[in-house]
Amino acid sequence: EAPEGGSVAAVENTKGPVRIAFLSFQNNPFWTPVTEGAKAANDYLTKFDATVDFVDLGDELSAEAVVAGIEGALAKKYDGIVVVPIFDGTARIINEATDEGVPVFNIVAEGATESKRLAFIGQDATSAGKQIGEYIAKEMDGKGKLGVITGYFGATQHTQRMNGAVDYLKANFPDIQIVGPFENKDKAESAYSLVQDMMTANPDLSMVYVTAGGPFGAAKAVKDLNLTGKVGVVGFDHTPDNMQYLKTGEMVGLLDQAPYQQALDSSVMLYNYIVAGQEPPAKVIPVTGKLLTPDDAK
Amino acid sequence: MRSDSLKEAAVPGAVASSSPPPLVRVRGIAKSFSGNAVLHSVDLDLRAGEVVGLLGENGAGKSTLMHILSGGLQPDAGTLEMEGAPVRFGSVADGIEAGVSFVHQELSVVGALSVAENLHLGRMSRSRAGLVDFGLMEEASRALLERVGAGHIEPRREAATLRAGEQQLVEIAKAAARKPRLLILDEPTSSLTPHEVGGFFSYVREARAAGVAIIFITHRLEEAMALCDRVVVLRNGAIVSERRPAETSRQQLITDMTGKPAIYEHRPRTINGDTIALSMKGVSDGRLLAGIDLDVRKGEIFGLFGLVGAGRTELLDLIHGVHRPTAGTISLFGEGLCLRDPSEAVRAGIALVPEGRKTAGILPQHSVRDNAAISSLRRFSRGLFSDRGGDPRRMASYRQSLGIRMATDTQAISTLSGGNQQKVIFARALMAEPRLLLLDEPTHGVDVGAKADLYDIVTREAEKGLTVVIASSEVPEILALCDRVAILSKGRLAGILDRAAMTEDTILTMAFKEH
Amino acid sequence: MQTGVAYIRSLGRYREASVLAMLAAVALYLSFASDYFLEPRNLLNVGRQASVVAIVALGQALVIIARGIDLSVGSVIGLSAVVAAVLMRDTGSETIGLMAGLLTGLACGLVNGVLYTRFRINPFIATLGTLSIARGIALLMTGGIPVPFGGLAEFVGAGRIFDIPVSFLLMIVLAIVVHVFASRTVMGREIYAIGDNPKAARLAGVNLRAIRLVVFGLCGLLAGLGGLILAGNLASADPNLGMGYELDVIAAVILGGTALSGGRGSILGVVIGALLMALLNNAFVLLGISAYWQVVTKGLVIIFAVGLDGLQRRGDDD
Amino acid sequence: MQTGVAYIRSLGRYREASVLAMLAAVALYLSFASDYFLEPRNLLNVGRQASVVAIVALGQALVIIARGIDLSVGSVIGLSAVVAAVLMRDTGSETIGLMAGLLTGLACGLVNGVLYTRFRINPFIATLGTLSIARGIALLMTGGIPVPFGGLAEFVGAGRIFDIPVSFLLMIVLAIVVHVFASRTVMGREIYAIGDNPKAARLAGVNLRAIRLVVFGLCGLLAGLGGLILAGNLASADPNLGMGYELDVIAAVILGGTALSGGRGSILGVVIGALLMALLNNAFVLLGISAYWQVVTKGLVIIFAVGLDGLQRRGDDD
Ligand SMILES: Nc1ncnc2c1ncn2[C@@H]1O[C@H](COP(=O)(O)OP(=O)(O)OP(=O)(O)O)[C@@H](O)[C@H]1O
Ligand SMILES: Nc1ncnc2c1ncn2[C@@H]1O[C@H](COP(=O)(O)OP(=O)(O)OP(=O)(O)O)[C@@H](O)[C@H]1O
Ligand SMILES: [Mg+2]
Ligand SMILES: [Mg+2]
Repeated sequence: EAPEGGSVAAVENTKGPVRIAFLSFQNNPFWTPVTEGAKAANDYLTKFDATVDFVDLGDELSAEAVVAGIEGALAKKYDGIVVVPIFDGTARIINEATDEGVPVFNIVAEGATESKRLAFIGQDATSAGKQIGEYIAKEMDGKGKLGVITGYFGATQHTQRMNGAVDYLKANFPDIQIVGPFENKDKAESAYSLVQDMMTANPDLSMVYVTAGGPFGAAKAVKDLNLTGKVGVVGFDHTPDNMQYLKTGEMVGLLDQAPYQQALDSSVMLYNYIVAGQEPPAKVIPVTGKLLTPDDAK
Repeated sequence: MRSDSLKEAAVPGAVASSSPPPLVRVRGIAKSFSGNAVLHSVDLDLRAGEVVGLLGENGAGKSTLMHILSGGLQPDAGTLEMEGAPVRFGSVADGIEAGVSFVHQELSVVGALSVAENLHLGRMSRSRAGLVDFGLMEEASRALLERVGAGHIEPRREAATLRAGEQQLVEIAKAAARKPRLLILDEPTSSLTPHEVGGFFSYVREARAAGVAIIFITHRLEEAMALCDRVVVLRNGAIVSERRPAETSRQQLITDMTGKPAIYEHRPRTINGDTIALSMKGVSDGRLLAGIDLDVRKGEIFGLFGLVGAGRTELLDLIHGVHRPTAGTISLFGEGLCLRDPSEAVRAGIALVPEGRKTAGILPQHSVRDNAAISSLRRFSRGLFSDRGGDPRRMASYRQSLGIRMATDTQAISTLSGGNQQKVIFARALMAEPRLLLLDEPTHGVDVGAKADLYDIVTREAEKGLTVVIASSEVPEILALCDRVAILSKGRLAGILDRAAMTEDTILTMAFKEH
Repeated sequence: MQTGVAYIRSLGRYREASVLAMLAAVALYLSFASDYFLEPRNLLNVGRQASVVAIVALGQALVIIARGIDLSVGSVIGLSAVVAAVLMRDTGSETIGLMAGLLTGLACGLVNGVLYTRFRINPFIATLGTLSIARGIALLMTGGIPVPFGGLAEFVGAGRIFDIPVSFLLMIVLAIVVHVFASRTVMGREIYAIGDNPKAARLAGVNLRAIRLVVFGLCGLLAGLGGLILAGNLASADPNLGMGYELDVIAAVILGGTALSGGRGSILGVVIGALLMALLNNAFVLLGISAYWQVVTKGLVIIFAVGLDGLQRRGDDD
Repeated sequence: MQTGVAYIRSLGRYREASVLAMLAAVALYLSFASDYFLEPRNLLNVGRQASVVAIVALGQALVIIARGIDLSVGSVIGLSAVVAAVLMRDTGSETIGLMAGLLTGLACGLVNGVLYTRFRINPFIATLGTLSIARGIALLMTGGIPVPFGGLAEFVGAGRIFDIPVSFLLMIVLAIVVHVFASRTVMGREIYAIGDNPKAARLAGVNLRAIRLVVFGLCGLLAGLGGLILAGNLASADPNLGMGYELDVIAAVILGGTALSGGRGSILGVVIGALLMALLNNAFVLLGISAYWQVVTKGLVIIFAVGLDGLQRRGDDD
């Protein structure tokens, strides 16, 4: 039977001890459920003579850190690797590991380049953007001004989330006017200032979309400008800061990526592959995020 | 000349048992740096109300001894007493506390602060609000500057904008402000004008009258003779003589210092041919210099004299490519020079010994050897590679011929005595084997013995065909060296004198002439 | 007429003049290009946006004038905010929380000072070390999860008095205080002295160690205050707060005409530098400059702001 | 025996000695704490991971020795990679792509040099400006989307010769070349001279402008090469590649004993500094240290590495 919060059950271990490296970052609350999912996988799989070692790649997200982490895991001779590759540029090392007989399971996000990873479980950033775009269009009644704040210009995931929404809106709702995008470098304080300035230049702005870090900064600005109810913020991840403004109404939509489930399921599927050669159900296992609205928060 | 060393004929009163103990008694002070003994067992007594001149060659250990007296360095052996009681200065602050004020050989004003702030650094006055009382400080500064004969310096001026001589006066005033009991002056006059020296002398006399003990270090023997009650000569880290100025002579002091009598007179020489080495026609810099016309012959030693700010440095800078003339032409051996940078000057065969050793001369973190080599790296290179292997050999030969005193040529140049640093800069210029050598106040801080050496070298090189232009503020130096001298006054050429017409009088008269 | 020109010329002597000119030029351009720019409310927003960088830059300026550098300010911002928020949450007392936040900043600064003066570690490396350590402690204290932060801090960070942002008022008051400190107190003058010529200052009896310690301590304290304002503004103390701030802060200081080699610099210039950077971000939004051109423009403005100064000041330095 | 001790003492005179000691200590600890550390494969991984930082740091060291600083290296890494990848894609020629990448690096460096020497803009500000501009251009060229990058660059970035990573070999070769350049050539020695006392060096006939230009140009060129290696390793040229690298690179240089005030520094030290930082990251992965403790540990190691040196070298500076 599958562990709580997961959807896949482990098969019997006939191979002897199995060691899985779980490579992930830790720099903001997004990672907390990922870490917890990995821990839960470890607890669950211990009964099957398998361990899941959580390896921290540090607090600075970069492709190089991922490469160094996988190199380290290979040096330590793990039987399989779960990794958060996030960026373009990790395909080569993933292929190398696979060729050495160490299967790699990607979660959360992966680069655009095709790799020989066992499977990918996660959210497709472009469709997540589109999902938010649909919600925005509904909330805005198909017209008005939308401010866009993105994390880092040029960060693939941020760009895909942004374009997923913006392209959808441009194609289907020509009456929605886009303001921006502006870069907040994942900083809440920068989102705050950007919203202030956007409201100055566009008093008729009705919604703000923050693609990456710090949406709650935008929500706080809306609150401080006494625009609660007039301007709504949409963004990603059900972290406590963000959730708080969902309750008070500045935040009108929050999409999540089911990180806990991703971490847990990927570990178990990888284990099943290692001990029994059981392939995951698909090469790409999509996670449809849950879009929370103020109604859910009540 | 009588043999009247005070060591032999005791100073009247010095040993009289009834007299109080001297203000400072130095006994058996020794100091070495990494095994290299600089001072051996120095004994010295300093009485209140007495000016003691301290003479010695470069590197004799004068500054080192003064650092020990003021707490900046700790002796390896020996004792200090003040008024009969033993003292130990663990730091400069202890020395200041005990009433020792030290004007350092190297200028150390803080350029970013005003003159008034410099004078009060470390002890600024506060108003009742706890803020600096600039009014009070400026007033006090005016009085202090007045005392050292520098009343013309505005206390509010930023110290970085002062000339070297003015900075030196500010430092003297700063020492005076601390109401010292022992005042140490390490080559305070090296960049003062004769007029400023006068003001400084009257301050020293006034301080002496007020009962301050004063040590005065200088390489200008006339100054020592004129100002001091007693002259002490330090040689190779030991005191070799104590004399009263009235009872001795320059020659005697020079012999004490160097162990040999040095000659300070013109070295006769023949100039071969009439080739014009350097020619300037109507040169102006758009700031100060205007319409300079000069011809210097090959092998000639050509002097540039003028009062402070007359434009000598600026003229040499123009020749060296530091700045570009705004009008006129400069040519070297008939070829027009259009230099954009000193590097081009060096390539064209011009070398400069600049004014201001610390700011413009030395590379402080580099070794002596590397300091000397820097101008001639390209000359001795093999392709892109520099001839590091040959550096020690070249250095050794200049060390020998210039008499540079140091432990090894790999020590940092900043650990050398001031005069020896200057000789290294000289070695640098000569090593580049220039056709034209520019010297800007080349013997600042150089002892008489070494001066004579440098004069010999310059003369020798000129004899071999090197053309030399030397800017100097010391008339004796001009007289000792130059075949001709151009006198500058406020950026213009006041006249050119040849050997026959050169006397102290004619030179100074021209320099003071207004136009 | 003559004197007017001469006066403007004489202004050119001050290094901050060229940045001020740039600030004026951008502001002038904006006042034509955007209807909203000159609205008091927008101007006040710009002031608020500049305030944290400016406040932290005040301390940084003192450090740089004294010939040091403090790379840890960004992390100290984060750590101070976290300590304040955690203590406020756990003790329930705002006073204890805020005091603890400020003291944390001060303590970090003093640690930097001690590493420099006692252990003789180059300040660049010492503060690079504390940058990492402070960030790590903030992360450890919170497990990486932001702590809610409200009350007085929120008022300071986001509140307004007669429509004027409190943090902007605070910045002005602090700028005046630090200006007076730097230019009129004994210690202030000694800071310039040790930055310009440490050896001469020491020989004159200035206590180098004590002053360096004070300067780093002050910088830490102001960074701590910056952290409280920033977290107060967001009503949330994130352990990652202030990450990367050091570069903005140092840039504001240097833009304002302070020499990285010590001894020179004005507090007024620092404020102008911070304002210029905030104004640029404001301009991007008001003018709706397209994404990537924002990045390019920022670089160009920075270079021009200082380039003006360099061009007129020929042959000064070496 | 005596001479052995004396020899070790004499080693202490070199500033890089204490970082080397730290490197040895960490390595020794790791060889006990982890079974995998001493495996050749792991050691070579460490070498590869250090290589880009080390290569870029070689150029940065020259800049810092000449009393400059180059903050733009991170962005230049990104821009060079992007230019190379775009040109390779559009022309289909590897050679053109790679050459263009290197030339881009060189050009960025020369721009920095010209801003400094001709426009007299403080290098800190000038390179802060180009940091922004170069990143903006990289974003504009790619529309923010990474460009695939393969072929020879991938071999250089990720390939191995007899199991030894090519980029590590390249680093060793370049370190030797730069070491010889710095210590044995005319220009190398002149770089030290202008860093020590620019005015004196100039009067002694060193062409300040030319050398500064060369030094910045070299630094840009090496950053460009670093960009090619990094993008090659990842087989993808991201416009954000190298973001934030400047701090790592400068830290490696300073850790290796180069003085930020110029005139002093060794190339060997730079390599040791870069290796120490890569070793730390390797240690974190091998030992499975938690992210937050990684951050703390990193700071502590940096401080200790330099603190050892500071403690024994009392009273040197002012
Ligand atoms: N810190 C040091 N390390 C090594 N040697 C030193 C140091 N300080 C001074 N010396 C050496 O001590 C000797 C005496 O130097 P000092 O500066 O006392 O000479 P001086 O008599 O003042 O000469 P000058 O007239 O040139 O100023 C010199 O040979 C110098 O190289
Ligand atoms: N680079 C410069 N910029 C502005 N003024 C200068 C510059 N160089 C020199 N001056 C000024 O030009 C005048 C002439 O200076 P210069 O140094 O040539 O005189 P000098 O005859 O060598 O006298 P001394 O060296 O004894 O001061 C001085 O008033 C000086 O302040
Ligand atoms: Mg001396
Ligand atoms: Mg002169």
